[in-house]
Amino acid sequence: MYEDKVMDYFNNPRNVGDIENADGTGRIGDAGCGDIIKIDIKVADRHIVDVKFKAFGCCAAIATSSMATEMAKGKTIKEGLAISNEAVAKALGGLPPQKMHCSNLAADALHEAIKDYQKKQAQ
Amino acid sequence: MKRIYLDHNATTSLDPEVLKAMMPYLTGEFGNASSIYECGRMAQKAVVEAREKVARLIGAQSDELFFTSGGTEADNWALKGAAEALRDKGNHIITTVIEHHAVLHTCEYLEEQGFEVTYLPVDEYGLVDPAAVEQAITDQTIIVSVMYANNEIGTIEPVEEIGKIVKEKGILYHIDAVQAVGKIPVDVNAIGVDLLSMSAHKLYGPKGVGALYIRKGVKINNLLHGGAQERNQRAGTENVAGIVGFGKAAELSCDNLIETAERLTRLGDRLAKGITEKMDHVRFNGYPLHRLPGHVNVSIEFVEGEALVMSLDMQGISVSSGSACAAGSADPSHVLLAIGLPHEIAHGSLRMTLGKDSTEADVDEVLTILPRIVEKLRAMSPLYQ
Amino acid sequence: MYSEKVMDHFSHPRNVGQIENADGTGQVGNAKCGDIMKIDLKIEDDHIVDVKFKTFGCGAAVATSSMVTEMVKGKTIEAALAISNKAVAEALGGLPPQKMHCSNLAADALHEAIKDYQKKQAQ
Amino acid sequence: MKRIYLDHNATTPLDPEALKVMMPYLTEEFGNASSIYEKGRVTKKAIAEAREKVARLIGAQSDEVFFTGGGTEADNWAIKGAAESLRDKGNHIITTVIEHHAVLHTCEYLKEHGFEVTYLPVDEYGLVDPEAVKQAITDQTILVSVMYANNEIGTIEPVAEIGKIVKEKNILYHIDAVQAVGKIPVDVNAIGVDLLSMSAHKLYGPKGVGALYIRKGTQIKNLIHGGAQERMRRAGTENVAGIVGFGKAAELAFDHLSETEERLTQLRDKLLNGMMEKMDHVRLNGHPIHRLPGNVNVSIEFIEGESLLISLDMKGISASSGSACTSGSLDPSHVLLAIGLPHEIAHGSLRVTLGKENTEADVDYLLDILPEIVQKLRAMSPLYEAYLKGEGNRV
Repeated sequence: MYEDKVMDYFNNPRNVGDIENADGTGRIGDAGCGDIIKIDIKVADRHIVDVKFKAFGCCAAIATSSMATEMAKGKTIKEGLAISNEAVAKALGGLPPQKMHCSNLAADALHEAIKDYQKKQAQ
Repeated sequence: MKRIYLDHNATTSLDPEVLKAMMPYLTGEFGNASSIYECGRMAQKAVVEAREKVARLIGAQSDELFFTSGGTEADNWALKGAAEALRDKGNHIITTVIEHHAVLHTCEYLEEQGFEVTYLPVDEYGLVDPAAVEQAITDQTIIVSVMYANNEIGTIEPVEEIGKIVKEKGILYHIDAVQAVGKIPVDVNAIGVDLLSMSAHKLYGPKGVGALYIRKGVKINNLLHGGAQERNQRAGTENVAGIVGFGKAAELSCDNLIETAERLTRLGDRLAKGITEKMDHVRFNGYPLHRLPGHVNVSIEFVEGEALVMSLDMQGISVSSGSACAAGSADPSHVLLAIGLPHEIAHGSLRMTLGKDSTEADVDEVLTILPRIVEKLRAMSPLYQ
Repeated sequence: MYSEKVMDHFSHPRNVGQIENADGTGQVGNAKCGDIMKIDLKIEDDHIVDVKFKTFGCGAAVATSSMVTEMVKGKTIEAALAISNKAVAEALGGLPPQKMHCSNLAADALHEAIKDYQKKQAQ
Repeated sequence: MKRIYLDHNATTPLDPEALKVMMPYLTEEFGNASSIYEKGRVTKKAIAEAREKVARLIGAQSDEVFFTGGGTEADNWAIKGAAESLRDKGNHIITTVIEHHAVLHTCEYLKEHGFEVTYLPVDEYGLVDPEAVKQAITDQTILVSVMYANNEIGTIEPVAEIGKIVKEKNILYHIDAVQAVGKIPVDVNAIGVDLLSMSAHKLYGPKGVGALYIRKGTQIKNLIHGGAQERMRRAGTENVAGIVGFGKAAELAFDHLSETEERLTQLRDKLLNGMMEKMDHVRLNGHPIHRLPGNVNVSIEFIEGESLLISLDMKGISASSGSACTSGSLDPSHVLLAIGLPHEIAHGSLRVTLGKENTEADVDYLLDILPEIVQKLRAMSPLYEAYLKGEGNRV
């Protein structure tokens, strides 16, 4: 059902955890299938220097969150926003069709975190 | 890696003795049971013997037993056949919210055909209230269909009490006994049931064969039309090897039913006790006093079911979950929602169903592995903070 | 499907044939399932001294005709008339239920043959 | 005593290679194909592979093949499902008088539920006239169901021609191909069929499993409701071992189709000619050319089918007959009556259907013992006696 890469990111997820007083936090929940993903980011001179995630969800939800954080780490804000759901799925070697919707929240959560950071900057 | 199979409600392994009984009909004895020459008569004889064994398992007579391609077909035939045959008497059907989809989706189909269906609620243990059945009955009621035991939470329903009520009102009584037959004593006459569905692959028999018990004198329309097989009530060439396997499985279950039930009840209690001791924020689903032997359904907070199932799978343990993803649907199990679990708790449910080959070592292995996995998943869970 | 006795009477039928200018002939046909039976009788001082049969029909039809001729040979007219379909089937160790109706013509054919004889006597 | 099986239209022996691939799924690989853990994924994959093999045998795509509990269920599903989903467009169904009971009794069931059914006649060979199909079509017609080849007399129907006619009027087209698939080339796209029924135990696969081909885009109501199996169109735990056996049987049939077809056609013609030479008052039923390889159906006058079968059975030969007694009903085969045979001639029919394991020696053996048996039964037959005396007329 799942590609080996997905199982790897599910089994040993990268960047699990929270960041004390993170610069931005994104939290996305899918009422339908019940997955919930939270991403915290630390930003220094426009670069995402640290990113952590927490996920309540199926393997795909956990694997995509883990992959999204790995893809975002060290990138600029602009590059972070450019990371799409498809890119995350592709980086994992693809996802079963029925998993695309409920597990592609990771990129959305990342974008939420970045928007949260930008809003705080604007104040 | 030693595999531990704890999902016997999904399906069971084919008992080697059952396979042995089937082999002749997968090799030399391939005759069509309707043919009159020798190998046809051999096949016919084998079907007759198997019919007797399956009938004995539920206290029925041989000619009240009709073979089908499985439990789902038996449920479809019972409900559609009865509804059609009794249409002029009324159009109301009573069932419950926690029935298997084979019953629920068939009832929804019948609603599209102009029937009214009442889906009775269940209490927090998944028990149907016989009084509720009585209140729901109207002069239009033609069928009451209540499952013998629930496949997800293992609760055994008060089928005998319901039987008395339904009998008094002269209404046709169907029971989906797919999860009960072979695991606990089932006696169609003690319950006073008219139609009862069974499935071979739940009691160590082959997939692709089941049966519908139809009490003598009860008339329902056919689901499958065509040849004269099964006394003109279920057309189609008989699946001889499958039927023979079902017969042998029924015989084996009949012989060791009580002691297996007792052993599995003890094993199940051991598993449940171990889980309570080793993990917090857990809650057991289903009726503790009257449940299927070796059936444990537990909701583990802050973690999602599919992730649990996959993690256990990687450690060689096969279980199932009521979570949406596991069920391949958008919603978690309708049964867990029906007994009042909130969505995310329902998502975090785990069903472990032991079988006749399960051992204490299996249970202990699970009790060492499961807590570690839950801990790891909770560490990742935003809900756990 | 069939008992040993039926198979025996089917594979070695007794009294097959016809009798030239028989004293009584009975032919019974069942349009429904297509079996046809003919029995010829030779009668001397109220006894059936010879009996032959011809049958177009299934295994049971052949066996019952053969059995009835065996049961009646040497008997008086009266005794022959008393032979019922059930008696023939019992003598054969029973018949499958679906075979009772279309194959019990033998006794009827016998009774027809006797009536034919009695009619000829009356002229 | 050596047994010779000559009734392959009734059922066929399970091919040992099919049994071999089934064995793992009758032993350790018992997982439910809907389960998400590894044991379930293994069986799910096996089903996908089998589906591909069955699809290839009829030139279909994998996702157009839906597994069922057998050919009869496939026929019921196709016809009832189509009728129900097209009810608002019309209520007229066209089929033929020689269809298998799975189609005929299903149509009778629909007649009780407000549908009109036209049963097209057949000619003396059992052939349906495409023109007759055309004439029978009305604006109420929603379904045409014609069998690919007849199970009793072996006649192969002009399904492609009929397909063109039905397509022009864009009416749904179903074919009961239970007797054709695996024996002669079947290509759903060449025929332009929308629904096609198959049964594994007719092509050396296991009993208890079949399939319905549903052309992409064709919508028919489900027959069996419940779980989400077979992409929500046929509920019920998959019969994994049966499906895998069906897949292997389909693969073997696909690989050896033409050579088996040719060999059985030769054997068939040798048997038929031998019968005509060695016995008189014998007539062939069904079309001499457009007929299934290996199918011989003859009427042998003055004798009754069941007694013929029992005699053959005692000599080790399994065959079948259209006589009432064998079909378990009072009437002789509706197919033989439909091609115009009088009752008693129909009663005296013999169907011999050769299979891939039959040899020339089997045919010779039958040709050896059959005349003797016929002679013995004719000696006991009042009809033959009447014929010899010139009394009875031969009708």
